[in-house]
Amino acid sequence: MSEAPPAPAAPEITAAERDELRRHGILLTSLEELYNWGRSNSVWPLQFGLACCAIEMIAASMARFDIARFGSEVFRPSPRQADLLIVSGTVTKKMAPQVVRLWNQMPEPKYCIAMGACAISGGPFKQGYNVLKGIDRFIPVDVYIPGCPPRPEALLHGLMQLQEQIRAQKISGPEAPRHLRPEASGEFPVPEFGGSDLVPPRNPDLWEPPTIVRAE
Amino acid sequence: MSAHPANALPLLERLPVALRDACTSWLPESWRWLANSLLSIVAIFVVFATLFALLTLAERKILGRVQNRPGPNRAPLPFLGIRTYGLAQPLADGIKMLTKEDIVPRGADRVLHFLAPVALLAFSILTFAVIPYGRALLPVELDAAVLYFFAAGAATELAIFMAGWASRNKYSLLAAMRALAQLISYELPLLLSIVPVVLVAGSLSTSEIVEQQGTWLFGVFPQWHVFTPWGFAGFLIFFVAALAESNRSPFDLPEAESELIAGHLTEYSGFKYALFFMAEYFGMCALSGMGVTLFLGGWQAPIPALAFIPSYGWFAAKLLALLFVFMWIRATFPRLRIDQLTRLAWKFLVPLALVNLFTAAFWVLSSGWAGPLAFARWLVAGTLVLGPFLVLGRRLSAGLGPRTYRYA
Amino acid sequence: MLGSGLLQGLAVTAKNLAGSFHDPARYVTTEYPEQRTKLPENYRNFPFLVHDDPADPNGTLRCVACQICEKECPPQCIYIVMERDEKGKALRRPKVFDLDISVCISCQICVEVCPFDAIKMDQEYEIATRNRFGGLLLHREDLSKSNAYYHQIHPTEAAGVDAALAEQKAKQAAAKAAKAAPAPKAAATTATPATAATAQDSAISPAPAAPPPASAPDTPANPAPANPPPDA
Amino acid sequence: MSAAGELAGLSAAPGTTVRAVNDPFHGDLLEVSMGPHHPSTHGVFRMMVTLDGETVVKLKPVFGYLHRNHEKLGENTTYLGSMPYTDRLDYLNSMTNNWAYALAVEKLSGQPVPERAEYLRIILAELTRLLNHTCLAGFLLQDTGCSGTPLMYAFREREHILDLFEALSGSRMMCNYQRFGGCRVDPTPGWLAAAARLVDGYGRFLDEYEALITGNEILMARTQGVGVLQPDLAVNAGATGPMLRACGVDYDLRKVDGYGFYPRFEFRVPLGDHGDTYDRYMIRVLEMRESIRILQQALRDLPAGPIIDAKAKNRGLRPKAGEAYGRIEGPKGEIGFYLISDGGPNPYRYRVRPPSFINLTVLEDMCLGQTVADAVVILGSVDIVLGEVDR
Amino acid sequence: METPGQIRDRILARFSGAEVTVVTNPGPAAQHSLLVGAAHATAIATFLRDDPVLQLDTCSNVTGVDWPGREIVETVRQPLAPEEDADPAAPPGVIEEKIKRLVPGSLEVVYHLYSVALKHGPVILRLRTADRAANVTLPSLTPVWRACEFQEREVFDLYGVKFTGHPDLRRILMWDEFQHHPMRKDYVEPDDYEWEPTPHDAVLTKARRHYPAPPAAPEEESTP
Repeated sequence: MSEAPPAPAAPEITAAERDELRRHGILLTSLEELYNWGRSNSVWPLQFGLACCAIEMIAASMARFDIARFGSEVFRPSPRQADLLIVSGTVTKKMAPQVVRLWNQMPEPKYCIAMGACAISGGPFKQGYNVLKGIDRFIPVDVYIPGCPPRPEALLHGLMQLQEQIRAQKISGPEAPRHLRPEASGEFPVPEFGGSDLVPPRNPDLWEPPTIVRAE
Repeated sequence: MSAHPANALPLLERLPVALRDACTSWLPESWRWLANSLLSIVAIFVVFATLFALLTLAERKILGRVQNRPGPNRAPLPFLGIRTYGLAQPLADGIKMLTKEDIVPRGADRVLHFLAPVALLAFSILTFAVIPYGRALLPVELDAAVLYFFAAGAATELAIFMAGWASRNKYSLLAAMRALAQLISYELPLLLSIVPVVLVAGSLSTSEIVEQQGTWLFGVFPQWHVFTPWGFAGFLIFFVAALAESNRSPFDLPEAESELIAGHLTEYSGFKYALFFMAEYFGMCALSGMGVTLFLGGWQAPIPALAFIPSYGWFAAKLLALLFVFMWIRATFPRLRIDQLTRLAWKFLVPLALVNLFTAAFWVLSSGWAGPLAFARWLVAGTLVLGPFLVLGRRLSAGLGPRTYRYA
Repeated sequence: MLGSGLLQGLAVTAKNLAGSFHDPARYVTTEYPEQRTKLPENYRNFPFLVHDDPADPNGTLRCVACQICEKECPPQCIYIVMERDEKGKALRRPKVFDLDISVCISCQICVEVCPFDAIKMDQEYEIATRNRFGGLLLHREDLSKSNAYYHQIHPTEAAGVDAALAEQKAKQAAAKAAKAAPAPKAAATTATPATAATAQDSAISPAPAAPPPASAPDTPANPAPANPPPDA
Repeated sequence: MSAAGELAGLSAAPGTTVRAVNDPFHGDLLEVSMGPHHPSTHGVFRMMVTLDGETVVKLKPVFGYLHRNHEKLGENTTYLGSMPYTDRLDYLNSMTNNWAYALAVEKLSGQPVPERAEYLRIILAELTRLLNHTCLAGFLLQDTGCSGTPLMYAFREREHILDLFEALSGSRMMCNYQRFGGCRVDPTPGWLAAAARLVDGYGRFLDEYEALITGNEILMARTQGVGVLQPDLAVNAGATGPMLRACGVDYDLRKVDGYGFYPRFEFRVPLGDHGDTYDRYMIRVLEMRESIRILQQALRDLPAGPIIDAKAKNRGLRPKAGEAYGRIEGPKGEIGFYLISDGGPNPYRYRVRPPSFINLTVLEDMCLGQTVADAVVILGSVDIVLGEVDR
Repeated sequence: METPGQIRDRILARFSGAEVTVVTNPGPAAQHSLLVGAAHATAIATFLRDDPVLQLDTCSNVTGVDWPGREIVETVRQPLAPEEDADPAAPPGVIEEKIKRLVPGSLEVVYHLYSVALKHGPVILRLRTADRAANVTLPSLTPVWRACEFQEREVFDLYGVKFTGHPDLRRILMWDEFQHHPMRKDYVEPDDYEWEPTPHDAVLTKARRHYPAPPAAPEEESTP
């Protein structure tokens, strides 16, 4: 498949061929748009609540906020039918392997929203011995929604950001999303319980501690 | 298609058949029947697939409205970006489902895992063959159409069992067992509830049954079967059993979300899951269609004055009304437990259906009664229906009831 | 009779189905983002720093980098470094004021304990981001917002704060004039007539809001009596 | 039904012997792990269920999937700093958690509370009770298989209460409202009027809700006689709150301890006679109606005055060495805080007595002999919130 | 309800040789408690439950408390040995002595008992282990009050108190492979603060360990 916008014509390409390429490109672009349109308007979350934020997630699906308007009220209880993992609450170390397992069980294309302080960084509980300091140590997160808990509107806002992100995706080329690149796996190693921490405590391929940049 | 004298019908009524004939008229006579059949199949599939798409949307919208919210309404039309009250939602869901990764769990029976949704869909489509959609619209004229319908319909539960078994998941397995229990329990009342219709109509042919309901008392009241005591009872039993057969709330035990995750669907993703979903709606449509045919006068208009509206219009209206009730019930009721489900079938619906058989027999016997005797006929038949209902209902709900509470 | 309860339930759902088309009490959806619920004045979501002069947002921060909020913050999400001049003399303003909103729980304790009315609660909630580290660590520049903004989101509370500050300033001036004992320490305890009175009405009561009580002292960290501090 | 009763003996549950999982004579038992990801475990609770067909023969709860070290953090935080953390214990009911914690600290430090604050605490606690029981009714019905409708109606009303909380405290769920010696924000007349309107309209909502579901035959079939809990076992196992009262045991801390100003209010304590799931549901509905009465009285009689004691110290509180156990009747049962002070700024020991955790002690006793579908509903009727169970 | 002292006296009258002391609570709450020796704990608990006057039929709350060993300076008053010819009526002489003493640590379990039937309480029982390392065994009160079942498991999990007679003593909150008892005061939590955007001293120190040579911090632009 070619790139969506036709590459600058090399001299040996004739006009007819270029037309052909462009048509191809238009077709591809339309396909891409349709594909992205379909995915972005039918994001089914996994029915998976962890803690306080789960209540606001439920509230977002309730009448006042009605996540159904975005086509996302189909909270599927089985990860096999879900597109979106909303990590809604504190991920404890005891729970982390299950969350990664759930993520692995979801079919591609799949997305992850870290909802609330706990899911992003451990939040107020980050100093706890059993609290994972951010789910992005084990699975890739698409959108972070800060708040403790974020308002239901904030979740909707995050969902809209995710939709925008999906709409901007290319179905070919180097910046294609993970699920369209054959070399990228949607399966992530599940940590194991160790004597005093998870083993490993993070997925080194996915998360590197950033450098501390701090003026004293 | 049925052997109606096509030319006697008004144009609107003939239109679908005429269109089909126009499409195939250039073919040699010997090929034409095949082409006609294929066209009918395609037409039915297209119509019901569209209906399925709209029904999923309608269900989400109705659930939404019942729950004081709008339901899906934002998905814009592709390329245009115009919002159309969520009409594009099923399309988006379809595209997503089609492009979703298909996962077969390690250790699952790959063949069965694949076959289950296909078989389910195939069986549910088969049932569409014998439903008269209009005066001139009956895909296959069968003498034993009713028997055929229920034979094909019963096979769907087998597919659910296949799915549950092949998934190698404990929840799916539990769902499979539930599905079988449900199948065995509800096939009986379902069949028994339609025997009175067959008894009264004296035919197993669906078109014949509909034809017979095409009279009006005093030219106003339609003589549909549901407007007789036995027909009313039969319809209710049929409807309850149909809810159970199509695994709809409050009988959605195999899929019971709050207990078994997604039951037999737990391990299905992507397009296979969509097929299951489709088959569920097809089953619901088929059973509603049969209910309309047997009890609600099929494609007959409710009053003769409205007969100018084409018969398939009436059929569609009645079908949609029944489907609405399916959704309305889903929006309201909690789910039964498996033992209560079977008890409801064996201790309540089956005896009622049997008694209803006698009521129908009495109705046939007393068909000549007129004048005050006609009143007596209604009274007797009504008692025959209501009495057992009250007695059995009381026994069924023994020990249950509202309670009073004391205060400290 | 068996089934009466079922029919009753169906009637209720039917009533709601029909009601959703004409009865506002049975159609409660706020169609975010086109429509928004009006946030009550008291609503709080993440702190910000108040500055007095929009022309110089970082120079006129009220914050004096006393680090009380940093110490009291339950989840420890504030990090302050005081600015010092070449000689190491404290300049009483923050060189670094970092607030990690990926940790912050909007508990408002920093606001309660701040003696200088320098940190207040924001109402912004649309801050979902793809940038975990860059987007969620707010620096002094991001946090600094004008007093006018503060007035806009918490009008009643802000008016009270302004009055208290003006009073304090007047008192300081008077004290200076009289060359009395140094006032700032005492002034620090002047109550914030904090969370506003009418604040709660706006969102919930369609009825005309009651006039705000003269003052509503309720900062527990500093439970000032209803009347102004004695040294005022 | 009777099976659970027979098995409910004191010695029965922990070590109940069951058939081997692989049994050549009777067929195999099915071991199902429900949770921590399961739609009906109310979060990340997990039940190891052994099934004989659909019947539960063994059920072992597994905890800790939301163990976020609340108590350890409480020992490393100041007394005031723990207040927002209590919001996140039972995250549906932050107001009552706040109150229980404030009460414990006030006991520890001998801090009096002004009258208006006590009234406000009662108003907010009863609003919280309405909120919690409404949500529970919704979740319980969701567990019985309703397609969201009762839950939606419940949350519709919950939103109205949350609006009040938000207008008063600034946050929908994490109110952080109570302080040692009083409350944080004084409600305005407008807020009080809005609360009164809500309270007056709440009875109508309850009527409609009950019409929707209480008389529903399916619900009765699903809940009556299901998950019976014997009163003596309930008392011995420390069950509290509506769960205990559904067994017919008259024990409501609002009456027993008479904390706050509850003795000034006229209300009744509904009691169940069967101790089954239906009773647990109905007791909550009836309690809501009593809460409405309390609220009406409290809103009518709310005295003027300060909302926090003039001498109250919150920041930098260092109570004298000692210990105190303070408890209140939370919506889920007895929520208590046990604090040991060594005179420092942080509690030496900070312990939460979580009602829903202890109420789960009898879960297995209630579920044995029932079907797997019942186990889900019984769990729903216990009314757990994992933030509190695992802390 | 009886005072803790009265209860102690009745217990001592009933069980000879039992160790029961009243632990006074100096705080304003004045909830005094009974420190019970492990040997008779189960019998005493059963007595408290079944005694018609007390009827402490429910155990509301079970708490573990860690008292690490610490050095205290205490004043010991010792009566002088009375001299032979002293006036017997005179108060005996006392010598005061300040001694440094290492108080061995112990793990304590606190039970809050209430009576649902008689609506009174709390009676607070305390049980102490001999030390914090080897002798951490206490009798379980779960056979007396089922309410203790999960709470004692929790104390076992977080404090490491081993309850004999508990029907199902496993870890409850942490995973089974976990090796520590995290609520103990000397527990060192795993070092997993690799990077914190707003580090505090302790956290920052930890984080530094991951960066032996932290990158030179760029100077923040100073405010004009």
